[in-house]
Amino acid sequence: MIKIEGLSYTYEDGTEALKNQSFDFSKGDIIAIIGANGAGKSTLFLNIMGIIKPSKGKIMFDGQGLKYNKKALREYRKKIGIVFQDPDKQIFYSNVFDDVAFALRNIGIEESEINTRVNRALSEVDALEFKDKPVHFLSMGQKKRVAIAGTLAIDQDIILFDEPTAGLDPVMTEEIIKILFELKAQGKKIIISSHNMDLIYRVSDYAYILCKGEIISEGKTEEAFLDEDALRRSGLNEPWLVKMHRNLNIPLFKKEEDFFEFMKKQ
Amino acid sequence: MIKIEGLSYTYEDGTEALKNQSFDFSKGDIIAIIGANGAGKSTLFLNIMGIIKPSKGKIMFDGQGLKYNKKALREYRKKIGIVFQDPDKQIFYSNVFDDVAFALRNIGIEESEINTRVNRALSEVDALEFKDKPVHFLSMGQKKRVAIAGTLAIDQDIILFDEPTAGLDPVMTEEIIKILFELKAQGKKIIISSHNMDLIYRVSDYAYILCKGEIISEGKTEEAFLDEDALRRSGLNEPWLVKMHRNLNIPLFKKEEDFFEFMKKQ
Amino acid sequence: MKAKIKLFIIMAFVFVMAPVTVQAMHIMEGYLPLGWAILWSVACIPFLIMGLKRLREIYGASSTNKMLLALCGAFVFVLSALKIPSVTGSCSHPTGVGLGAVMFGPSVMSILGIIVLLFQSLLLAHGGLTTLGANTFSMAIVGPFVAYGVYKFMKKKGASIGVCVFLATALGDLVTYCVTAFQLALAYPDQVGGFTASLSKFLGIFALTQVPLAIIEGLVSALIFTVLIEN
Amino acid sequence: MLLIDKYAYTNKLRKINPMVKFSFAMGMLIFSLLPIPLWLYGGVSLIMGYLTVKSAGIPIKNYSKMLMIPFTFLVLSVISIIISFGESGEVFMWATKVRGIYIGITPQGIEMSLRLLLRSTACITCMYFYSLTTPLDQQIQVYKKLRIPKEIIELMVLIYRFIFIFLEEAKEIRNAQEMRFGYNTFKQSCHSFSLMIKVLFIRVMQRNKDMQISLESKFFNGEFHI
Repeated sequence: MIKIEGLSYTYEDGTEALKNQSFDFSKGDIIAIIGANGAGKSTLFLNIMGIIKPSKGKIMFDGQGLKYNKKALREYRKKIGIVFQDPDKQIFYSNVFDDVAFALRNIGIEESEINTRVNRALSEVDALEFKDKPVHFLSMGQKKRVAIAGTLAIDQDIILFDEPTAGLDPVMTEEIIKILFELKAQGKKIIISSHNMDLIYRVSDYAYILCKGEIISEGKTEEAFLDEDALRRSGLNEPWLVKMHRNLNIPLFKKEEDFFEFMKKQ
Repeated sequence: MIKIEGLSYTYEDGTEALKNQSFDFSKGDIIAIIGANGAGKSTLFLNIMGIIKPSKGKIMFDGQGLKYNKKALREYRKKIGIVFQDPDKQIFYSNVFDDVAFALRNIGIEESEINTRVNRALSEVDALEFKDKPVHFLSMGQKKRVAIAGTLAIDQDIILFDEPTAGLDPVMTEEIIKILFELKAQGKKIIISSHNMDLIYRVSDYAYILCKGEIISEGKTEEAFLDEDALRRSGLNEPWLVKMHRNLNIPLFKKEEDFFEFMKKQ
Repeated sequence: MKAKIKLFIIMAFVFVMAPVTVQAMHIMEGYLPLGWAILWSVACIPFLIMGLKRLREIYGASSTNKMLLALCGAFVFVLSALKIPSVTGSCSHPTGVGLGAVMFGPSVMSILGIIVLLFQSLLLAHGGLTTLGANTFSMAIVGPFVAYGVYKFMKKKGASIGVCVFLATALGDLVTYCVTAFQLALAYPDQVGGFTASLSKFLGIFALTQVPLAIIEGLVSALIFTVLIEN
Repeated sequence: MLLIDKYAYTNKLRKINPMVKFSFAMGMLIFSLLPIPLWLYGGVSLIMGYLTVKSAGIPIKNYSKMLMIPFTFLVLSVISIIISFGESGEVFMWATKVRGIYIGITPQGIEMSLRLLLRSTACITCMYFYSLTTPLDQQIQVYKKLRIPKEIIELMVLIYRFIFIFLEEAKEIRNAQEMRFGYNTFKQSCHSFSLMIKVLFIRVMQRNKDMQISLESKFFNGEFHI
């Protein structure tokens, strides 16, 4: 399991992106990292992935501090993966299959095994129907799914999602949510960042609210989102279910359906 | 005023992006064009701007069909402008002032007048504080504001906004909404596309719902969003205020505040 | 389809004419005495004038080419700022100075090259202001010309595209190194053995450090090319 | 992203007239290229270093790191200058004979190397003073005054704007590849590097298409005003 202890990160030019912050990712299955642009979310993700090295503090994985030699990082990244925001920057081939197989071929997995794994990953993101189309004919939402498949094929235990629904229309957003819940059901841990508060509120079970490099609130998602002050300070807004709770004096619901059921009974 | 009559547009590869559709933009002050990715929104915007020429149909401006010679287009575009989604694709100078002044210099306005106009545009989008920073130091939200200022400086009557809040965090989204309402108050007409249904519902007063190149529903925003079937077919979702109305049997409100006021009285 | 072919052609020439360099190939600031600094700058002038003339013709044809040319220039700069893989673990940087030559005619590349080299010295501290002339001459004029010539020649001989690209880029590199060594030897003849001894020393050092890199560069370029053809 | 650029916009001397900074730096640069006594090189380096660190406020740690950048070249070329070849052994302070040729070190070679080392250091401090205190915006004003052809300045302004976009994109593409084990072996590294350049180039072309549209909506008439 992954934990972060006293992480500070200062960029070369002196910008302090994270200031002595600790995270414990065993606290939930889908963990949200939220905050305005520039709050330190991306820096945190890059640190977790070992792409940049903390100025101070440690990334702890299964009780051990992350080592930054090539081999150790490689083994580490077999267990923890990331899906970046822009699919166009993480799809390298014009052929869907080759792209999803990229990581597997790099770590020397056999072609027959690759075939199985790629097809499984593609079916998990519901991408089998367009797997023979060249990538530049795919829509944004389809590309996003290919990019996710490219990570899923590695079969890591923990997956980071950076703004997985940015630029997607409502239907595609729903599809991504479905994928997230399926991954959770498979026992994978997910760490997610997003500006869409309704989405974050719905999918995550634990949340960290970042503001200018510091965690200003954390807790079970329902609790974290009740911290009105933290949300305001960090430039976020309330999910509408939280608004209902706060303004109408009704219980806080996590799911839309529960809310409507409750209201109809009244 | 601007109207579109029987617009069809077919791309070189045979894709029919718009199929004989008519729009009347005199029907509202802030007009929403919504639909899933690939519904034809961008194609419509490019047609309105005269950047591509309809395969069939006409763009009518002040009762006259748009002419596609250079001079006519130039005059036309002094009255109608566009802010594209990605600010990095419409900012050409690393100096904020020069970039906002770009269009003005192109139409040969005098330097003293340019100075006034640029400063006014920058103050309208609240960008004066960072006008001395180079563009590559700016955050996404700041770049977005520079891009908007670059269009506002031209002082057109009609402005198209393509996904103005994509990739922005909640605070920046609020700032953009403020700008939209201010423009409306100045008497400008706004045509806007977005995937954020709550946003569209809040700001627009008339809406066209597009699906695969056809308008499948249109009307005053409140009415258009009641067309459940159209929303579903076009891959959109309901704003939460509409959900309340539909599920809880209460009146439909346009503004959050009115809704809460009503509910508190109950 | 037409667009794709165009893209392909552009790419082809980008890498064929992209001589490659390590940071060490830029002559550093202050290394050349005043006389030589001036001489090499003057030597560039005719090429720059030719380039400028050609640039004006291109802009005359269509002003939208300005944007494309600038984007290509930035692309070239970014290539030069990237570290390419190398066996020794040391880093080397490719310099795609020749970009745009075929799109716009080979002479334009001297203009694009000198801008990229100026930015390299001011933003990356690769090279220098007083050595800008010498560096432009070797990297933005001689290197690309040789690579271009080799490519055309090999193509005529019917060599496979991979071989053409490999030879063109690798040789373009080597000639650039040779010119740099020549420039250095002229400025600093050996205390005992004179110009020839000095030239052999500089060539010797470049042979040790740069020949393997030239070969790697050639291979990478050829690879990029094949990747493109597959598309 | 580019540290030198960052300091150029944030240093304490940025408000000073760029022409003054340019003339001063160029003057010192040319002075350093003249055959002056060795100690003067030290003087120039100290003055420029002092101005850069104390007056402009560039952190000394990063400044020293930057000074190291050109040193690969310096070391390589000093080695080649300090070692001489000759057929007679008399001029050498120290020499070894290989197949009838003397390879060794001469006093002149040492003096020459020392001069080069000091001169280059002096010149580099001059160049850094200019590039660390003068943002590109201001540099453009200088180049305009120097009557550099308009076409070239236009290209500079545009290229400068795009550099940062592509640097960021290249970094992101590379990170994504790294996360999928693209740089394990030398062969894979070469392959991934080629792929990255391909992806980047496709994005360059797409950007060109999109920006042309944007230019059209801004009345572009063939000229970028500078």
